[in-house]
Amino acid sequence: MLEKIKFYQTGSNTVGNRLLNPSMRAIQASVDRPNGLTSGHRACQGCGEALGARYAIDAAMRATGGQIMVVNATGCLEVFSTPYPESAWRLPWMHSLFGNAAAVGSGLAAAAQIRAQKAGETSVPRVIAQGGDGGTTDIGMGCLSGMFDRNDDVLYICYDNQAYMNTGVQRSSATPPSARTATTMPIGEKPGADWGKGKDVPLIAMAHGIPYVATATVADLRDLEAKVTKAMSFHGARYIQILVPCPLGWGLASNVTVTAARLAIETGFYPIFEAEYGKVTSVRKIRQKQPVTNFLKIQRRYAHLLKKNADPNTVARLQAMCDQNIRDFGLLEGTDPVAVPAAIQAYERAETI
Amino acid sequence: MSTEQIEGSLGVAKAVALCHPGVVCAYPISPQTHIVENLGKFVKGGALKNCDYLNVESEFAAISVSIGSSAGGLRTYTATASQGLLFMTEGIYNASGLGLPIVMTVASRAIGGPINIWNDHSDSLSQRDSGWLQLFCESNQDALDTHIMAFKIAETVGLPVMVCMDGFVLTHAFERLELPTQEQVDAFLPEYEPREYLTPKDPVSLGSMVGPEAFTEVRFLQQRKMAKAVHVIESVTEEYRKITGHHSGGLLDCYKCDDADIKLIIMGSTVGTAKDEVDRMRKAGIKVGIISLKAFRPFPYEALRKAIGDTKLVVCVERAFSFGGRGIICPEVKRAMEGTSCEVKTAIAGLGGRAIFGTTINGIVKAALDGKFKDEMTWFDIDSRVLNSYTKDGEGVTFPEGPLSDSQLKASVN
Amino acid sequence: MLQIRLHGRGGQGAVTTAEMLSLSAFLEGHFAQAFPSFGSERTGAPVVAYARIDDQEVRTHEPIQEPDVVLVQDRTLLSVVDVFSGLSPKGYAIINTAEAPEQVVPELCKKLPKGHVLTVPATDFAIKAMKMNKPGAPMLASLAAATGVLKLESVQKSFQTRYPGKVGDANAEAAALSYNYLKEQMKEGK
Amino acid sequence: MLKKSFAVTLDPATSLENHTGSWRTNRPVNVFKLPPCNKQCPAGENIQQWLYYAAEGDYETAWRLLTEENPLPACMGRVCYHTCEGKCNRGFLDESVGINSVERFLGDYALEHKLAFKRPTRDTGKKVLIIGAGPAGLSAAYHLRRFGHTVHIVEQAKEAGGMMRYGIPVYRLPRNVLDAEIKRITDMGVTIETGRKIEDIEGEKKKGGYDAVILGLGATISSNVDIPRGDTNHILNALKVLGQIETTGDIKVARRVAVYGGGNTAVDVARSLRRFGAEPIIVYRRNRDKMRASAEEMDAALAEGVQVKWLSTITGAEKDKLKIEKMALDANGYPQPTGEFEELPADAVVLALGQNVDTAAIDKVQGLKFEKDALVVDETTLETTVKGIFAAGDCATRDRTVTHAIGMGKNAARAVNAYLKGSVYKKMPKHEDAKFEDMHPWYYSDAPKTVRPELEVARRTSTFDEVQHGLTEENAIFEARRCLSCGNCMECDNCYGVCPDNAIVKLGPGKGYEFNYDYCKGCGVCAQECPCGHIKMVPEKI
Repeated sequence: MLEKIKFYQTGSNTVGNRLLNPSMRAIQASVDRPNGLTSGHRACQGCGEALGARYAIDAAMRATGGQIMVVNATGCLEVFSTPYPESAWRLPWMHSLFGNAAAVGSGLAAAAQIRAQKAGETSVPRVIAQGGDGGTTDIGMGCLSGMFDRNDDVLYICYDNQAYMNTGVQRSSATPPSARTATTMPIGEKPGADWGKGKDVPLIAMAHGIPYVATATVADLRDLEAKVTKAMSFHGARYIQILVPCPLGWGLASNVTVTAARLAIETGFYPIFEAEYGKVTSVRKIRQKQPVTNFLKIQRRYAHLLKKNADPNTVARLQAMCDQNIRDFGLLEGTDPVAVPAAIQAYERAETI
Repeated sequence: MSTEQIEGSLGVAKAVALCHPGVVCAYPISPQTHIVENLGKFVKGGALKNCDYLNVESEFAAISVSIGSSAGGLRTYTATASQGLLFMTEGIYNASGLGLPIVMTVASRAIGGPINIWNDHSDSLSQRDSGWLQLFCESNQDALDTHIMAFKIAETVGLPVMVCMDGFVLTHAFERLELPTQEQVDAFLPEYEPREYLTPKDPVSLGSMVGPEAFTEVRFLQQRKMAKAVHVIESVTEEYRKITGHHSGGLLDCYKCDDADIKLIIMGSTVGTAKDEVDRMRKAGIKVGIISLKAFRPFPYEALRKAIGDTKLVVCVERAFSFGGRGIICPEVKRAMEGTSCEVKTAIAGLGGRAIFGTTINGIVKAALDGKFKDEMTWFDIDSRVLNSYTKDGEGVTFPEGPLSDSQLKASVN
Repeated sequence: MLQIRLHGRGGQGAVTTAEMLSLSAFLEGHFAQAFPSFGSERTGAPVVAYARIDDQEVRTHEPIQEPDVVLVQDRTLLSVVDVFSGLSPKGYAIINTAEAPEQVVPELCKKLPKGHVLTVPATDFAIKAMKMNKPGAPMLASLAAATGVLKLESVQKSFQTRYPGKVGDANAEAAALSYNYLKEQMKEGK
Repeated sequence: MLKKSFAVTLDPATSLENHTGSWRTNRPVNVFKLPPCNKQCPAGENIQQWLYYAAEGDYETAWRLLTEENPLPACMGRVCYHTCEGKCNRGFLDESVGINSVERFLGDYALEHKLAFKRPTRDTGKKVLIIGAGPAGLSAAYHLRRFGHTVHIVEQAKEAGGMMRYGIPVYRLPRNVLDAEIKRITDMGVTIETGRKIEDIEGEKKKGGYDAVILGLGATISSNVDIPRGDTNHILNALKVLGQIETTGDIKVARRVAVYGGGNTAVDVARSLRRFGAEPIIVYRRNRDKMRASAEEMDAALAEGVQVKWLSTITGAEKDKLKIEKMALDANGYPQPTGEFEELPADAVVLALGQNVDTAAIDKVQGLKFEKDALVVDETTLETTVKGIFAAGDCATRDRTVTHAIGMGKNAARAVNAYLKGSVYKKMPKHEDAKFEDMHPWYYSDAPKTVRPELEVARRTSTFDEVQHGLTEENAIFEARRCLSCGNCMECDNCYGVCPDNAIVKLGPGKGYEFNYDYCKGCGVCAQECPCGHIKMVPEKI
């Protein structure tokens, strides 16, 4: 994926690294980066989604010479970027509904193709459909699956912040177990989101056999940019799911958005990998393995797990979930992913019934 | 101009193909399927060039793909009916809000439950307030021509158009149809020039969130487009008629209205059946006329008022109604006739595929002339035996043989 | 205006028969209309289709309650459906069977003018010509033979237009068999 | 042009009208922190800054920045005990940066490429006399010359260099290196007069018309201790031994030599004698932990076969053996006699117990205070108790290392410069410390394992044995790139990249970044993700 870089102080872990040759620096390091999502948007302080969206869109714009059009599902990103009379987007962008971004993307991609065909143009603008986890894994699932089924030339990006943040932090099918949301309060015998529930949309996407599926986070910019760039080298349906921590929904200090995402990687909580035509092709290895508690303790949505009287088994269960990811995806150096990684909480389902 | 004996659906498909849409996208639902099947065949077989046909997974996706392709600057067509239309609803409102000139056939059909695949107008009229133009067709020739006009109207006004044709009754009927030539259509309908569309050449953000500070104004401007549409429908119809010689489209169409003592207001395929009956009644000396209401949205208040003139009795034959309310067309007609002494009534008939016969029309007219329309709304062609089989045992309520008036209905619950 | 009602079973092509009927009439310069009784019936279930022929535009879209002609594509329907309901006293009935009308529908034979109830082994002709139980073309041909509202050539051409090639030709052949059969029967005054 | 619909369609990037900076309650600011290496360096080198350029391969700029503070990098790269490395924050991650080896590389690079110091653009006409051409004197001379003053050094020894020449063995500092670096100073116009000892400091000042004097006399007299002894056993002092090696290039003491003392000089002597075939054994009162000598030097000595007798004092010496009393450390770590004795076979003893200042000339100056073996000087200005006479190096401190001397020489020069302008030298206030806790070490890459052992070797060779080569360029740049840039920007673009509001402006190479407070919402992600701890969030004023 990335060229192995000789020791350069921070290697490719930082955005720029002046010691690297400019072509090896992140797109975000460039003074003339596209800034597809520009300043003045109304995202919360430290918004991971705003960051993830700019990273991804800029990378796609760079990969296509600016020939990108975006369809945005309803959600935070849409609301904070385009409240009348100001838009924060610098590229052709549209919003239709909550659950139809993938289908609108299909239509837009068809339009771009036919228009170019009619005009005799060889360059066809490419389409990105994007939304949050609610708009993707729940209400948008039908349209998403349909777009995958038809293998339409759309890159779908899910900015996964693991709950419905726009409406006030309610549970989605991407909400991890035990997490506090407004609809899974940390009360009662089983506080937080239920175990044995949830959807593993990257694996679902892979099961469609589409050309490219990847996960990424805002904590590894170079990896994210490489994946978006790679995605744009394919035609057909593609899916990238980017973990974008939400200070509001996760109960994070506004400054630790990126740190939280990094801990999600380093604990194995969020496996980062890519797959082509339904098969895992590469895995981003953990650099400095950490216990899941390091990830949990900076988030108020998990505060109930770390209180004095909390059930220690729950943290152990979360650790087991991470360990499962680490094993199945081969997240440690020197290990390989299994052929078919288990979907998130697959083992829990057997136990909760 | 070619004349063919073909199914209405095929006629519409050929008409749509003559308009050269860039994207056709639909999800199977009866009775709309034959239209898009034929279009799919045209695309696949190469007869319809520069067009993408997308098989989608739901009506929601169908309208969404259409929104995308229309926003992408292509002439876009889709079709649906009944539950499918309802499944689209969110996208229906969105498409009009975005001002996308999509043309969609609604092969009108009842809405379940109970599930019912047959024709009435409850699906299309449920979208009355969706911001789409709604044009009703009385025959397959009308439907064919209206689709061609619909693209021009939609693109001129900047709003989407629903072409409502009665499911099965029209879509599945084989009739003699005159198709305009490609040259005629090309002369009438130029290559689509989108008012605004998504392109990297001129990037805009389409579909912003508009708050209280401007939402009313957005709506006012949308309503203004509707007002403009009244004129556009008229002028486009005139132009189309001039080119083809067909007598289709328009805001409304009058049949033997000049000296009528009573006028029926009817939408859709019932108009043809009623025309035959009117001829028979006229022979019997009953002076009855028909106003075929073509445009339901925008509602042609002025044209209708003129068409009714000083007729004192008007009955709307309605194939849908508003639960807990009354007819849907009737109140609009009353608005048109406000300040006059014209009586406007509703006759409910033809729900869920119950056939409207000439005799049904005859019965309505006679009942009206006999002063039997005491209430605003009366249920015609209702089978009291079926009702009583349920209410008699359960509640001890029996209904006399139909028609049944609104007050009879109300009395039955006292 | 001539109103024709067709009875058949799902899969036997009753709707197509009605369509071809209208097409045949169209080819002869008439205005015609054909439409099915819209149901959700599946293969084997009784189905009804309608056709109208006129010399001016057919405007009505009501189902046909008082047909001038009833075509019964499957005689087994006789015991299940009131196929002759509303049939005009001067109307025609054509039934797909090898048996004589008096044996099949003796009551009807009494009601209608002589020679207005006809039977034709349409299925046999269809199977002979096409190896398929699609009795539409022979039925329409028998209508043509019996009433003269259509020409055999129009019936043949309608099928050949709709199904260019072998299938159309086979239908045309079955139509001819039926037409000639009935003409022969009528000559014999049976 | 598109016919845009009202409100539903918006023009691109119109959000720039919306100044979200008004949301901010905390603002990010750049802080410039004092890295621990810089803080530790007795010569006051801006280590981090020259490593920054060395990491880019811009060795000349790195060398020029280095020599802003220290004119003798090739020497220092060899003889400095680099306590900076002990404070290096990278030590918390893996191992500290090999600062000293890079310094040597830069020094050698400059020699190889014949880089010269810039001569002053103008002469002030002021004259300064420096007594002693050791590291303090040379450093002071260099800095004064840079200020444009006329500098004359008088050195009592035959050649300039002081302890660098007469105290440090040649295997640690080849004389051609020393000569070359001294010559570079004289090339600036500094004059050095050798082989003359000044007895009358004030007279010399007056006679020569000097506006100021800096005393860089050094500590040239070995400390002595009275050891009861028989006639035949050799008892020598360390400076004599090292001096003889320097002047004659040879020495013959004995086979079995006890070197008495625990400082760097003891180790130098032992290692030097080892090179002449002797079997030296260091005798020291305390243990290894308490030893003042550099650990690396000691390791090298042990590796070379030097032996050590810990917790021992020499109480008597006979022809071929020494009487040793065993010591024990008390609660405060001081050695206490135990009354237990043993014998140690030895043919000679070299005393390496420290050096004292030669006070002959000092005593003659009225009012020149001398206490505890050092001139009394103002802590900041290094001015002695006599106006216009300043002091630097071993004669004015108990912290007697070359590096320290160079730092003092620089300070004295600055103070003299101020004095010559009629003002008083004040030290610049220091930045706050760059602490490891304020940094984000995750971002720093691990050194690839393939290179690491090579580096280890390189690091050792740089400070040990001159027979071995110095750092290769590859290793030097590698080492420089290990610098974490504690507390100061290294232009990694992290802040620029991670800002969710694009509120950071990248100014271009070498220019750093600027906060765009019009849009900055004050989330603090930039501060959190700055690897160096260069950004701080401060509350907005209400």
